[in-house]
Amino acid sequence: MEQHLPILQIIVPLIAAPLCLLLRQRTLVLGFAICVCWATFAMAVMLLLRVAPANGGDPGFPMATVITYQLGGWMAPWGIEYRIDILSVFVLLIVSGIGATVLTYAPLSLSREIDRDQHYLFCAAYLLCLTGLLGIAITGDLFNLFVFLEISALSSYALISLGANQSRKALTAAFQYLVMGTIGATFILIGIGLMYQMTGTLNMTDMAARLDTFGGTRTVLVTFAFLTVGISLKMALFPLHLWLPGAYAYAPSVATAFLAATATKVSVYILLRFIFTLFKPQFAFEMLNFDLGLMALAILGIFAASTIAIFQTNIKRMLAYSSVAQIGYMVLGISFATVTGLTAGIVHLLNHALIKGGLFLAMGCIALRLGSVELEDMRGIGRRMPMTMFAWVLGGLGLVGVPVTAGFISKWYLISAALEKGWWPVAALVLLSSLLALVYVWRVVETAYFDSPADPQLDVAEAPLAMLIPVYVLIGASLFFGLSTSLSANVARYAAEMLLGVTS
Amino acid sequence: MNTVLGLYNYWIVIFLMMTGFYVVIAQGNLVKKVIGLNIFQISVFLLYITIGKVRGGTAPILPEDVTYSPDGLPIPPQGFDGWSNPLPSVLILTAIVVGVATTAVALALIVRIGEAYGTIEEDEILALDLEE
Amino acid sequence: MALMVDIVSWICIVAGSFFAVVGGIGIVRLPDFYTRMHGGAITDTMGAGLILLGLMFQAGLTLVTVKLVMILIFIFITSPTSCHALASSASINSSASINKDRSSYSDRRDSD
Amino acid sequence: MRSLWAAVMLTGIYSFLGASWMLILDAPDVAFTEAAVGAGLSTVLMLSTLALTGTTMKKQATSTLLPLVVVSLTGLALIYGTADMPYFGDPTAPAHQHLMPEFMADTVPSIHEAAGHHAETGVGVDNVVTAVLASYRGYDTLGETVVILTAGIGVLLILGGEKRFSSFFADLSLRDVPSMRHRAILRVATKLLIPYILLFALYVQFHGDYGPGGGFQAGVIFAAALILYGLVFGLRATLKVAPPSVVETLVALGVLLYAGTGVATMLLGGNFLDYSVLEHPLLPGVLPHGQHLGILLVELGVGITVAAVMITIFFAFVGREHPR
Repeated sequence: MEQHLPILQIIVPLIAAPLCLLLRQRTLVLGFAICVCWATFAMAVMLLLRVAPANGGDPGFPMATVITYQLGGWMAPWGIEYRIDILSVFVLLIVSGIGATVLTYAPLSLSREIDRDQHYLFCAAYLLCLTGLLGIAITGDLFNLFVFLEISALSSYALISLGANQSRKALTAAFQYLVMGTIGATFILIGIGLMYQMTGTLNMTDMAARLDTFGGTRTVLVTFAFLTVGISLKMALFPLHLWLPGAYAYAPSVATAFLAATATKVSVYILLRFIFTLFKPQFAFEMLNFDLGLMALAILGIFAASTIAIFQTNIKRMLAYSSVAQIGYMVLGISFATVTGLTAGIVHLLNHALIKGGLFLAMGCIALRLGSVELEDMRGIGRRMPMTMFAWVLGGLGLVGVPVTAGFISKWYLISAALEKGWWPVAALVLLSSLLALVYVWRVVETAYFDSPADPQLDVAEAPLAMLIPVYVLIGASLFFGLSTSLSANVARYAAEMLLGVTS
Repeated sequence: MNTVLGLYNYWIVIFLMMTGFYVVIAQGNLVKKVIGLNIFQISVFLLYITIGKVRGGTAPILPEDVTYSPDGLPIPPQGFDGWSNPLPSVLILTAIVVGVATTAVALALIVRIGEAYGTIEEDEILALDLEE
Repeated sequence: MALMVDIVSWICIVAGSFFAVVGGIGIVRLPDFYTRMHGGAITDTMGAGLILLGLMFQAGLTLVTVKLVMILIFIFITSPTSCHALASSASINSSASINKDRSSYSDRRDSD
Repeated sequence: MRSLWAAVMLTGIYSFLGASWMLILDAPDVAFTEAAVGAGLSTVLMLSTLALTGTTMKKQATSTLLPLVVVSLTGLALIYGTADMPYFGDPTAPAHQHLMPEFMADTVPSIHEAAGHHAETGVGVDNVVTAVLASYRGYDTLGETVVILTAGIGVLLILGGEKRFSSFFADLSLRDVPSMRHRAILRVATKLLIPYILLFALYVQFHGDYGPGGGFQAGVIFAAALILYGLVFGLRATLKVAPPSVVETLVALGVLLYAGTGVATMLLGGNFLDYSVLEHPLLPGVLPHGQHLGILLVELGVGITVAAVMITIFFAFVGREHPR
């Protein structure tokens, strides 16, 4: 069975989703779904062990291991091929790990926010979303990527709309996301069609090879534009981020934590694949000066979104804007097009997923006890829910990038990449933007610890242990990766070297 | 002139696509937006099918008594020079399904929005949201 | 003989197309809902019927003709039924809209 | 255009014309699907939405300049991109030279050959579109089925499932009775038609190997028959024919049949969805084997899921009707 590991990674959650519909009984479905998620994570770990170099930490080891799997038994490029390299497996690990942790946390939060008789449907949609995201990361076929992108997108529209029990704004947010997401997907579809027309294939590796011979410059240029614009819409790159704050602010806590930590990361992964696997960096960066545009957008996005975040009163919305800013950091790392820069971008995928996932889960605890995520309702919460708020503060420090946290590692690589290229203003801007993050994190800390509670009579208890443990798993992991970089940063470095075709 | 004759079909399709795209981003009525998305997507389907057409070709469905040429390719029926490409058809079959799935979810959302806000005009919804 | 069949079939097809166009014009130009339905019905019966008949002559006695006959039968069932459904629901629900149509028709006449 | 009814109907007509165009461009399968889905199902869904939300829109007040600029730029970019394209219908275009010959000649290499094993090559299905859809790119079609499943689950989550029906029944009897008198002709005609629609659905389902058709189109037609029944005979009668819990089970079973076929091929020693390992000793020459059997099974899975999801969505929309 071991040679089937790549496909099992996808079809286990895929088959589990319809099974949820058959089981229907709430506790049964929740337990089943949680088990499936952890099994998925275990498979991702096994895949990592097969792809990662035998001698682990040694950075000099060439990364040659790529697992392929021919679906239907047909050889690529005729059939669909799964192609797992170090970058895919890194994303698989992030998505399945976050997915499993968040769902473990979910039952209590769900009972408060969603009708009980919809829980089995929620689990099915959650598993489908997980399937879609994993399927994107693992496939080597461009159209297959589109199909799984749509699976994850459709299920996330449904998940977000479930916030309607709290606020009707969730419905409009979901609709706006749907319209923008579908425009993005249609742009990608146009891009895929033009790519197929120029190369006659859909397999990404084959496509990249044939682009050299068949690439009519103007058509390929437009194709590149459509693919990047489409995926930028999906990953909420500034200024195409308009759907994100509403969607994350009003979705149920569990859905927000899962989507914020994974969906945009997978989109960044797709962007990496487009730029580096499909088109080769020489085309994107040298011919088009694409890097400068990308860098400008990234820096603008970081500052604009961080500034808007400072003025938010809804903390989930504030964190959503912070997510837009963090996407900026990842894209900034990509735009350097050097090994260090890419390492920064890729390692930030993991670090930000852990930090944001942890923060949104902590917000879910607060929503469970307070019934609100408004800043003014959170006055004095630090003394009433000390464990939850402590986790929040640790996560917030990660966002700022304080040493010892994972956020520091990302920024360290980012700044050294900038200095490597001699672009010290960029490095200075990155440092400056951290101050903005400090401001919005501090606002919450100040309110939570130094203000007196709005209503002293209101009895607010600490969040239950079943929810605190997943919060601390994610926050703890982010601290762990802040201290020990052998797993995160080294894997990211291998991935960066592979994408740039550098063998160290 | 050659260029115009060779590419006019693409241009028509592009015009249709942009009509749909315009309806999506310019219209304030949510149902109209979904209609725009539909037109946009159908036109993209047409783009794919246009790509798949081969001049003088016929649909890639082999007749029962098909014969093969020496290089293994099936010989098209009388009056045709070749076969049109089956792959775009396959991709578009999948894309049509994706499109209708999106439409269904979008319309379901519109129904809920209509119930919650009493309107499906974007600017009125925005005004109601700001009042809160 | 073959020429005769060809001529008859093309006469049918052309006549059918003519009625389809007439029906289309009727839908646009006739004054109110019920008369417009008459235009639609022409397309369905004379238009589609004659075209199908012409195609049958083209196909000769083959499986295709059997299919065309089936299409014809189904059109003869569905077309009157849908017309009936339209007319009855119009007479039940929306007498207002018919009046409105009438008034707009008289407006148009006045302005002509 | 102020009337949304008219806009929806025109969209349906556009979709139908698009389908005709596709037919001319040698894509009968796609045209068939587009006509059934775009012109049929989408229109029905949009009309039922309009019935719930109102049929007129107000005059557009916002500025249209920015959208116009965006759209023009996008369109110009695309037209610029056509400059290096192969001409329309050019048989020497890379798309028709690279993978297509092997698809047409049915000589796509499989891993069995690559491993040196002797194996029957090819799919052996006359409709090459079906061969590519269900076998060469069968995994995409599994994804497509899952998309449909996702849409069904999404609509159930958004509009609420069968629980809504219990409250709905209270005033249902009131609404059904007066309209029945006027529906005598409709009911007779519907009863006459439905068996043929179902027969046609089955034909399309199992004839996909030889001509245009397949599970997706068949599922839509099947659902259309039931929706017609629901429109004419009322929701209560339809719920008796197809109880929502049964339909929901079928939604899951269709996907499971598809994915289960893949798992079966894995257990029999092939890769996921490698139908060539599906051999069995029963009735050789009568029951299909290998690729044929696999395609039959997965198309059936697609058909079941599509029909069940469409019916679920229809129920969800109709069950939502305002009691005004």
